[in-house]
This record gives sequence, structure tokens and C-alpha cells, in this order.
Amino acid sequence: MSNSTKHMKTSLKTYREAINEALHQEMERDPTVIVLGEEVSGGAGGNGQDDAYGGVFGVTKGLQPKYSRDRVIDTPISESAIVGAAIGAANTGLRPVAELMFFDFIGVCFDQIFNQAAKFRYMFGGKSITPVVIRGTVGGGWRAGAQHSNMLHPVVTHIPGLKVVMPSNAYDAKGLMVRAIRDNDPVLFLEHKIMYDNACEVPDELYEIPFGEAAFPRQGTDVTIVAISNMVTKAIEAADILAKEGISCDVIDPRTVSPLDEESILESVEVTGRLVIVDEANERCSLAADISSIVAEKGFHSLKAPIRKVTAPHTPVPFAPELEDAYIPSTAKVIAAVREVLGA
Amino acid sequence: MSNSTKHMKTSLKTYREAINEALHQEMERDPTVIVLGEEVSGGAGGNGQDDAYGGVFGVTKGLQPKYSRDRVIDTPISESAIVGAAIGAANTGLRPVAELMFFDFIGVCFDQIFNQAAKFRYMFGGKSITPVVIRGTVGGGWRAGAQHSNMLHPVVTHIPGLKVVMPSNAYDAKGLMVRAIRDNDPVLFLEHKIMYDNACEVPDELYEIPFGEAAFPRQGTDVTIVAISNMVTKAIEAADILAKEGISCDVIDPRTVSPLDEESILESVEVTGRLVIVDEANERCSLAADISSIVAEKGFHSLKAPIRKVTAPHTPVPFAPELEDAYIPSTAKVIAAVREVLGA
Amino acid sequence: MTYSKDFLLRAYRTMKTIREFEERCVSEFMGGNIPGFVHVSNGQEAIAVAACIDLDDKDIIGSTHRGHGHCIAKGCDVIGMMKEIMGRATGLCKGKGGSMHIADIDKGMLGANAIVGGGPPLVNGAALTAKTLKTGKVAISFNGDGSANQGTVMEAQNLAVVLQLPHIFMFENNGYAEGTAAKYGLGCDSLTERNAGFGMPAVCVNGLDFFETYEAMKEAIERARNGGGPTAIEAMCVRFDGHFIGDPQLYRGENEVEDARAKQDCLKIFRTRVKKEKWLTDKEMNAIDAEVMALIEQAVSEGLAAPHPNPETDLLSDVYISY
Amino acid sequence: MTYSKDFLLRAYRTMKTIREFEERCVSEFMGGNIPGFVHVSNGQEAIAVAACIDLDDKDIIGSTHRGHGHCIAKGCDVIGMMKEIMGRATGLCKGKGGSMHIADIDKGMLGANAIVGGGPPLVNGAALTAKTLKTGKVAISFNGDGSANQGTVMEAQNLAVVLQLPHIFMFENNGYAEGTAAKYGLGCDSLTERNAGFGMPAVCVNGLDFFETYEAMKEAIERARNGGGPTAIEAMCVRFDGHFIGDPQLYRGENEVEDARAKQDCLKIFRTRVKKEKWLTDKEMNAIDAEVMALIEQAVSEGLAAPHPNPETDLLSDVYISY
Ligand SMILES: Cc1ncc(C[n+]2csc(CCOP(=O)(O)OP(=O)(O)O)c2C)c(N)n1
Ligand SMILES: Cc1ncc(C[n+]2csc(CCOP(=O)(O)OP(=O)(O)O)c2C)c(N)n1
Ligand SMILES: [Mg+2]
Ligand SMILES: [Mg+2]
Repeated sequence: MSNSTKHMKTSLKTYREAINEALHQEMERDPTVIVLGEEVSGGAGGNGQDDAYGGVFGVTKGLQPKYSRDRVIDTPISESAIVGAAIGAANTGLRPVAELMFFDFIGVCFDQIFNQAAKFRYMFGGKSITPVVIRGTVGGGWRAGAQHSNMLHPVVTHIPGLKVVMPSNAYDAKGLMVRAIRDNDPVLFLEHKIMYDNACEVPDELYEIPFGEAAFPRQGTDVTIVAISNMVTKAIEAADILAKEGISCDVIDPRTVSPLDEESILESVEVTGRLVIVDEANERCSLAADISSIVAEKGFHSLKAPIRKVTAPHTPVPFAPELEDAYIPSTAKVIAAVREVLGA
Repeated sequence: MSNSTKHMKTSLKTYREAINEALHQEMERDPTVIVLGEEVSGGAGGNGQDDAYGGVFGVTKGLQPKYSRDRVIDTPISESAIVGAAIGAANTGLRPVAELMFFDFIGVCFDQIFNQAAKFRYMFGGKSITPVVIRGTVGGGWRAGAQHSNMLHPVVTHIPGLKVVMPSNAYDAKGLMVRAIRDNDPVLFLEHKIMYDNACEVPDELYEIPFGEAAFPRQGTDVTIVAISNMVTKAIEAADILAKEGISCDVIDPRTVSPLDEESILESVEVTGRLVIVDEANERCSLAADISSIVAEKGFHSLKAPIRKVTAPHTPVPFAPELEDAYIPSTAKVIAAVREVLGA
Repeated sequence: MTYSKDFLLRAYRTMKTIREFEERCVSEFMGGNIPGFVHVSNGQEAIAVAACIDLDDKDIIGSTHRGHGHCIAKGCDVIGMMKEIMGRATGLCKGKGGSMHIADIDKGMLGANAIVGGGPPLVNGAALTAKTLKTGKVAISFNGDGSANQGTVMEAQNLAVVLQLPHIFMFENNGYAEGTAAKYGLGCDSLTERNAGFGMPAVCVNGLDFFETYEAMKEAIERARNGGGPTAIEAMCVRFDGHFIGDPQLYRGENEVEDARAKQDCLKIFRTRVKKEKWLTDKEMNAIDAEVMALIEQAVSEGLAAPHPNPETDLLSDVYISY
Repeated sequence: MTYSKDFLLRAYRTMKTIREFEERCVSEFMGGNIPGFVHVSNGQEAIAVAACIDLDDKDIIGSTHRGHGHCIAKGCDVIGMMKEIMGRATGLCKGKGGSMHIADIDKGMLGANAIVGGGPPLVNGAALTAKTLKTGKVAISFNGDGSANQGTVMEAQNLAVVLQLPHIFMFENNGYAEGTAAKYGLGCDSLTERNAGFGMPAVCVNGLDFFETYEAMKEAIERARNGGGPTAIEAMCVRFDGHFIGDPQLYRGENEVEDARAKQDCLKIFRTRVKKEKWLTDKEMNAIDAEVMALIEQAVSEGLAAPHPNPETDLLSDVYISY
């Protein structure tokens, strides 16, 4: 927990609850914040219960009863129209939070994200602002198969004009969501679906976590481990296991991957000389590659061993549990990579 | 020119003509090859000349008069439908070549590419085949602005299941297009629009260039320069200028970036110990980063200096000529990077 | 119209197979034997069967996330399907696809699709192959009331008309897209009128009535085979289960599901009709029921006994044909 | 309907300004003073002006690749536009956008759009802002006969109906999408009927007739302002120039362009009408012509004199507000 929130009253909240609370409190505070997407309330036009879903993962639950369908808007299955409406509304005075139920659905609305929202400010010579948040669930582990389990953050991190946020725990999730809503640039907020029930102490009040500032869940001097999203959990596990053997890992969680806290990574590698990067995305042109290349360029003289990336292989996400478990980087693979860079 | 084509009769052909010829000859040879896209013939439904465009860059000119509108199909402006139809036709017995006039338009059809074509074979347990080619023009230099000048190859190179081809000259363009049409996996064939008028000697017959085999337009021992697409032209220019100073550059043109000829790059770096990567794409999660990370991992012990990437900056492509020229990596920047890795 | 006995028995058997397959998927999922997200189509059997019963293996269908019924109607192996849904190495797709990604190209089943609206553009492609190679084959895409609003579907509709493709767009209007009422998501008063607006013949049928749906399909298929281009059929129906297995369905009205099961059951409607017309007897159909139950039982027991995939050999294979 | 003199003079001045701006863009492009891809809208002036003349700066429009006329009609500074199109640092977008990416938020001009169909989803957003904040403002998207077939446009049409957004979809049917005839790309017999199929009022007007187009717009705007939701207007018109400047237009019929310029010129039609009705005189309009010519001349000379952007300071700026 950072200094600024130390004095705040906290309670145990899940990742889901933390994001939900951020949305509730920001909607309360700022009447221009709206939420839209498929099933963000649920039950539209039907005879049953209103707010039947509150998002298929329950993240937007309770918003619609409180703020009405005027501000919590269920939509048809039209992602380009959803995301486009959110962007256009952001250009004209609202602060929309649009949901892509699964971030895999960027395939049907990618133009609005990468060619529109991302580029307006530059193309228009600094004239427009696009304070939009696009939430989406990423990652595997749900046995949801190849079309619902991707990470895809490298694809959007590649695009200038976008910000990409990937919280790894409930505390960060709340503070980063608050920051994302208040930010004046387009933000992709990527929630790993396997973490929704993970809980930690989270302040009850509003607080912001700035973009581009990494967190340091474990500190150490032998090896730097940079891990993203749910991989932070595994990096911590690995670090704790290795600590018992006397191997001291410096675990860095960038929290936002665009902007990226390069300095913290480079400073750590300056001390450790060894780097392992853990990323659930596929390996080619990945964020792992990106971070590796930054260090290979700017931290070259600190490096005592080859950089090791622990990523998903160059395959789609398989359905069968055994295969999916082998696909997603495991704690064991992180440990093996650490040993490797230590030459052990 | 490779060994297999050495005996062939050649003539001077532009990049545009070379691709056009490959399409003509393959359509002649194989009746299941079709071409579809916007204006691939041109003039559909009108009172004027038929085949009015032959593609807005003229690449498909003359195909329709020869093979009729049954096999050279003008379409409405519906990229998801175009690409989807090509993919579905490929699954069922044709070998379609679909055109995205500008590859920037993947934004409106990305799902069909990354979530459908790319994944069928894996998801379906090896059952389906998707011999589709999706052609698109990439890159800047035309003053076409932010929405028509992107490279975007990193985005598709990231995706398992796709092959990504980026010819840098007319000879490669023809041989790679022939290979692409005959390939049984989905291939993205990315043509740099600034190169259409570049000409070289190209065999008149059909020939294939295999995927995953780099070309070596200049050989040298001091520094390895890996360059992609039109950047090969600049790398060669740089190498030739530096050669006069006695600096010997090994210029590698991967030709296909998925699959990537890692071995050739690693072998070269083993000799030179120094690597410059030149890529017109934006820098984050780019192919330049990808290649850098591969070498930082597998070629670490050969490296004598930090790897340098020469890429576009983290901005959209600007319109004004002065800005666009500053945006696109220049020969001067390649030369500066080479000097830098040489510590000069 | 008159129907052969063989036809009627096949129709009944296939519908019943889908029904029992789906009901069993629910219980096996609840029992922990099926991983992932599973969407069942019980209640909508008549449409799948009416759409596919006249097709052969060279006619192509493209399905959705709710695809089991379409697969079975198109002739996919039920045991292979169950294995697939259970994630086994000997499943139809080696366990790599699962419920939302079953395909069987040999049977003309181009693929389920976990992306809403992902299928129709692809089905245009299958129809384009038929047109280009003049095979006389047709292609059917299955769509929902919800997927109708996806841009990819509407683009596909327009392109099918422009190229006069032999593509029948079957819209199964089961009243819901997840928890959103069809009439909310569809801005228009009538999907059928919107479909007609695209310039293709468009009809609306009672999708609970196998015969009505079949006859509309028959006409559409004939037109398509004869170069008359695409047709859109909106088939009104009900979803007996949740959007996905485990869905609490809070968005449905009181007794809505119970009522539907009692009064809007396409299988019951079929049985009543064929008995009234004296086309089939209870005895004949009961015999089929027993065979179907045995088949499903076999599918489950073979499924549970089937080997799991092996990460060593299976994780990295089947990405490319060559790379 | 009667029109005030001020209204008629404004309408004429704006149409004439667009005409001369576009004609001059062609010659400046040909003379090498304008880089890139440029699409001009001469011939279609009546539509842009009829659509925008009743709007204020808080009403929003979203434009296309062929956006100069929309910009001018919405009140963008003509000199700033010419500088932008010439790629100068003092252009409306600092030379970073160019012809295909002009925006002027202060004037309610949300942006041209080089992606066909990119605009309408965004314009829904502007309309959503108006609805949510109850500003009483409206939003207009410009669309072509070609962009009508882009899925994003059709999704936007449906969503606008579902949310009853104050969004007027203006379809300028100029007969072509690049070199493809509108009637080829549109599978339907009538785009207006297809638009109606989405559940919104849909009309077709003669887009060469300023008054007819204006009256349809007026009705649509009124409905939108009063919570009556979206409208689609198809305005039939002609494109005087090529798809882009330099297009050889081989796909057009013999004398097609010459005929159109002679007989289907919305400016001439306007002049004839206002003179016949004795609303305006030649003298009044000729005076405007002279002023317009002077303005365009000024725009070009200021444009040519304007500073070029400086890569040192301008290349990396304006990507984010903060990063
Ligand atoms: C592009 C995309 N958007 C959203 C979803 C999530 N989703 C899966 S099924 C579904 C509802 C589909 O409704 P409908 O088309 O009516 O089919 P039904 O479920 O009723 O069979 C939704 C929203 C998805 N899979 N893909
Ligand atoms: C997504 C996308 N596809 C294709 C293009 C290329 N393109 C630019 S304008 C145009 C034709 C548009 O036709 P229409 O909508 O009728 O507008 P008009 O040019 O007639 O004004 C095309 C195909 C594009 N810019 N974006
Ligand atoms: Mg439905
Ligand atoms: Mg047009």
C-alpha cells in the first residue's frame, strides 16, 4: 500500500468488488461518468429481474439500480457501436466506461480503438480529448477456449495514443480504475478474469494510483522478475519459494504497461544483473519482448546473463484443462527461468 | 537471386508488376485461385470502362478481363465480409487472395483474421485448412496521414496461426506471392506502398521463395543490420555508405517475419557481435523489440554492445511531409545507430 | 406436403438426440465432468433439424456458441462431440476446441463460433466456393436475435445479395441474447422486415413447428441451388435453459421457463402433429427414444473413459500445416 | 416554406465557398502545393449546407474522407483548413491531420474520418452526450452510398434506434464508392427502405435541391431535439470530380461528368430557384461570389506563406495529454 493511502480505513475486498466500488464512487462523485456495454445491467426489455447480471462477471452490479438506465446502459451486441459511442461521448463531455465482456472482442471493434480513439489527439493537432475507459477481461484459466482467453495487451501496447492498465490485485485495481476514469486519454483497463475473487485490504475511500509507476511486491538483489497481471501472483510465489533457498528476487509489477515504468526495471537490473520476464501473452512481439529489448538496449552493461522470457507459446489457447495449464506460464516455469539466469 | 531461379529468363519488373505477374500466372495455373476486394477490378455496375482500377494501386490490373468477374470479384466496402468470405472459401476448396486496400483497415476485420483464420486449425484439432492470402499495403511516405500509413505487422506477427510476409523488392515479391498462394496456412502479404515502382530483374516464369529464409543483400562482419520491408532499402544505402569508410555491415532481410529466420540472425550476430534493427513500425511491442529479445536471450554471449532499434517513435503517423519524413526511420538514423553500436 | 416415413423418423430421432444430448450436458457440467462455458440449445431442436435435414456432407453450415444442435443435425458424431466437450484427446477436435469451437469439415460443419457474428462472413465464403465451382451446394449460417446486431452479420447479408450467394441466413429468435430481450437489442419492429430491407427474400416462421420451418428452408434451399441467391429466415423459438449452463436466469419472468417447457416444446409439438396425422406412432417414437438414451449414455461413458490430451505432444501441434 | 433573406444569403455563400474551395484544392493539388490523398466534394455542396445551416457550435457533426464541405458548412475557418490541407504548422490541426483528418471541436466538427464507416459510431456518442446531459443538441453523421455497407454504420444505426439518440444519418448517395456504382455495392433496391428497416424514419431527397434537403433535415432535427430519436436521409447527388484528385475516372460513362456539371449543378439549381422566386438577385449573389473568390485567394496565399511544422518540436507532441 502506498504512502498516500496508509491512513485510510480499509476492508477486505475482492478484485471484482474493488473495481465495482471504484465505479460506484466515481459515478457518485462525477455525474458525467457513465457505464455502457452488453449486460452491464442485464435484463433490459425483459420481464424478469432488473440488473440481472451487473456484468457477466458481476463487476458492474448495483450501478444501474442506483444510477438508472440513463447512466448504466445495456446495449445490443455491437462492439464497434459500443466502443464508438463511448469514444464519441468522451469527445463531447462525458467520461464513459465501456465494457468489452471479453477483451478478445477487440477483433470486431479494433478500428474504433486503434485508429480513432488512439489517434484523435495527434491527428487533430492536440485539439480533442478522449477520456474514455474501455474495460475488458483477459487471460486464460477458465477453460473458455481459443476465442475467449487471450491476453492481447501487446497489440494495444503497440499503439501510440493508448494507455494500457493491468492491475494484479484488488488494491491496485481500485486505485488504477479511479485514475483511469479521471485520465483524459483513452485507457484500456484489462482485468484478468481468473483474479476476480482474489481479495486483499482495500481502502474504502477514493484514491488514485498514478500510471507509469511500478509496484514492488518483493524486493531482492539476485534476480529481477518483471511480471504482468495475474503473472505477478506466480512471480511472488516463485520468489517466496526461492527465498527459502537463499535466492533473493526483486519482483516488479509495472501495473500499467503503457506507460511503462522503465526506470524501475532498469534500476533493478542494475543491481541484479539478471532478468526474467513473465507474461501470459504469446511470445512474438510481446510485452515480454518489449521489456527485454529495452533492457538489452539501455541496461546492457548491467546484464550478467541472457534475459529469459517466460510466456505462452506461439499457439492459440487450448480448451482442455491439461493443455491450458501447460500453456499458461506456471510458477514452476518461473522458478526454472530464475535458476537458469543464475546459471544454477 | 537464389540458385533455383538462376537459369530463368528475367526482365526488369516493378514491385507492382511482379506481384501482378504472380497473380496472373497462379490464376492461370490453378482455377481455384480467386481475387476479391474493393476495386480489384473497378467499375462494377457502372457505365464506364471495366477494370477501371485493377486495384487502387494497379496491382490486380488485367486479371478481371482475363478471368472474368467470377474469379476477380469487386465487393462493397465491407472488410469483415471480404476477409470472412475469403477465409470461408479457403476452408471449402478455393485459394482466395483478398485485398485490404490499406492494411490499416484490419481494424474493421481483425476478428476474422486473428480469431477465426488464425485459430481454426488449432481449435479444430488440425482438421481445417485455410489457404488464404490477405494482401494489404503498409507504411508511410505517401502523406496519407495517421489512418492510412501504418505498418501494423507487429500486431499480426504476435498472433499464432498467421504467417506474415514482407517483401522488400520485386524479385522477392513475386516468389513470395507464389509461395503464399500455394501455402496451406493463412498468409498476410504486406506490400509497402512506397515500393510499387521499384524495379529489378525478375524471372518471367513461376518460382517460389520459401518462408522463413532470410535474404542477405549485403554481407559483412562488423555490424549486423536486420531490416524489414522498405527499411531494407535504407539499410543497404547505409551499408554502402559505411562500406566506403571501411565499416562492413551484414544486412539481413528476413522477408517473412512469421516465420522468422532466427538462425540467420543469430549466426550473423555471432560473427559481428553488434546488432541494429530497422523497422518502420512503432517501437513498443514491435518486431524490432521481438528480434532484439531473441538475440538478447539466445545470442547474448555474442553481443559486444547494446542492441539498437531504429523504429518509428511512439506517435501516430503525421501528415505534414516534414513530420512524416522525421517519423520514418532514415538512412542517416541507420548510419548513426551503426556508429553507436561500434562505439564510434 | 407429404413426408416419407424415413424422413419423419430421421427428423424425430435427430431432434430427440439433440434434446437428450443437451440435457445430459447440463447434468454432466453440473457434475463437474465438463469444463468451461457451455451453451445448450434445448428447446430449439426443430430449427437445427429442419435446416439441415435435406443437406448432404458437401453442403456447409456455420454455427454459433450454441452449436451442439447444429452439429448433431449436420451429422457430427455424437460420441466424438461429447468427448470434445469433455476435453478429451479423442474428441472431434482433439479436446482443443471444446463446446464453443467444434467443427467437422468432413460433415460440412465449418465450425461453431465463440464470437457472436463470426460465422456468417465465413459462410458466405463457403457459398462463394459453391458458386465459383458450380457445385450446386448451399451454405447455411445460424444466427441469433442478438447476433443480428453485429456489423459482421449485416455486412455478410449485403454481400450475399450483391454476389447472389447460395447462403441461407437462419435467425433463431429465442427472445434473448444472454439476459437482454430480443426486442430491446433489435431496434426494428421486425427483424424479418429488416432482413427484407437488405434485398433478399425474408420470412418469419414458427420455429417450434418443425414442418413450417422445414418448408421455409426447403424453398430457400431450392432458390439458392438454382442461383436465386440468399434468403433470410427468422424462426421464433424459446431457449429452455440459461444463456450458459449455470445461468441463474434472473432476467426471465416468473414461470417463463416452466411454461415454455410445458407449452412450447418443439418435440411435443412434433409428436402431437405426427400422431394426429397418423404419420408416426408413439411406439415408433418411444423405440427411438430408447435408442437415443442409450446412445447418449454411451457417449458419456465413453467420454469419461477417453484419454486426456498430453501436453508434451499436443500443446504445440496443429498451429500451422507447416512453419 | 418561406426563408429569410439572411438565411438564403448564408446558404448561397456557404455553398459557393465550398465549391470554390474544392475547385481550388484541385488546382493547388495539381500544382504540387497539396500533398497526400485529397477527396473533394464539389457537386455535393447543397447537402452539407442544408444539413448544417440550422446547427450551432454545440451541435455535432462527424464527417468522412470527403469532408471539406462539411467542415465549411459547420463553420470551420476556411483559411485554417487550407493551411491544414497544405500541411502547415498553423493549420487547423497543426498540419498533423491533413485533408482526411480535419477536426474542429470548438465548431462542433468532431472529425473527418479516413476510415469508411468510422464516423457514425462516434457520432452516436456525441448524441449520447446530448441525451445524457439533456442539452437538446443533435448530432449528424455524414455517410456515403459506399460506407452504408460498412458494418460499423449499420451497428450505429441500430444502436441509435435502441437508445433513441438524437442522431441524423445523412447518406450522400453520389452514385459511386470509388469506382464502384452505388447500385452494385448496395444489394438492396433502395437504401432508404433498408434504413427504414432499422426502425427509424427514413426519407429520400433530391440532394441537388438545397430546399428539399433542408426541409427533410429540419424535420429530422426537430424530431431529434424533441426526443424522437434518429432519422436517416438519403440524398441523391453527383460527384463532380474523381474519387480522389487525380483519379482518371475511367469507370464513368461518356460525358457523364460534363452532363452533371451542366445539368445537375446544385449551385445553378439554387440560383435558378431563388431568382424565379425573386428571393435573391443575381447582383446579390455575384457580390457574394466576388467575396468568396477573394477569401479563397487569401486562403491559398496565406496557406502558401504559412510556416511548415518543425520536427524537433512537433513530431512527438500531442500524442497524449499526459504520459
Ligand atoms: C463479439 C461478441 N460479443 C459478445 C459475446 C458474448 N456473447 C456470447 S453469446 C451472446 C448472446 C448471443 O445472443 P443470440 O445471438 O441471440 O444467441 P443465443 O445466445 O440466444 O443463442 C453474447 C452477448 C461474444 N461471444 N462475442
Ligand atoms: C474501412 C475502409 N475501407 C476502404 C476505404 C477506402 N475508401 C476510401 S473512400 C471509399 C469509397 C467511399 O464511398 P462512399 O461512402 O460512397 O463515399 P464517397 O467517396 O462517394 O464520398 C473507399 C472504398 C477506407 N478508407 N476505409
Ligand atoms: Mg437469442
Ligand atoms: Mg459515394
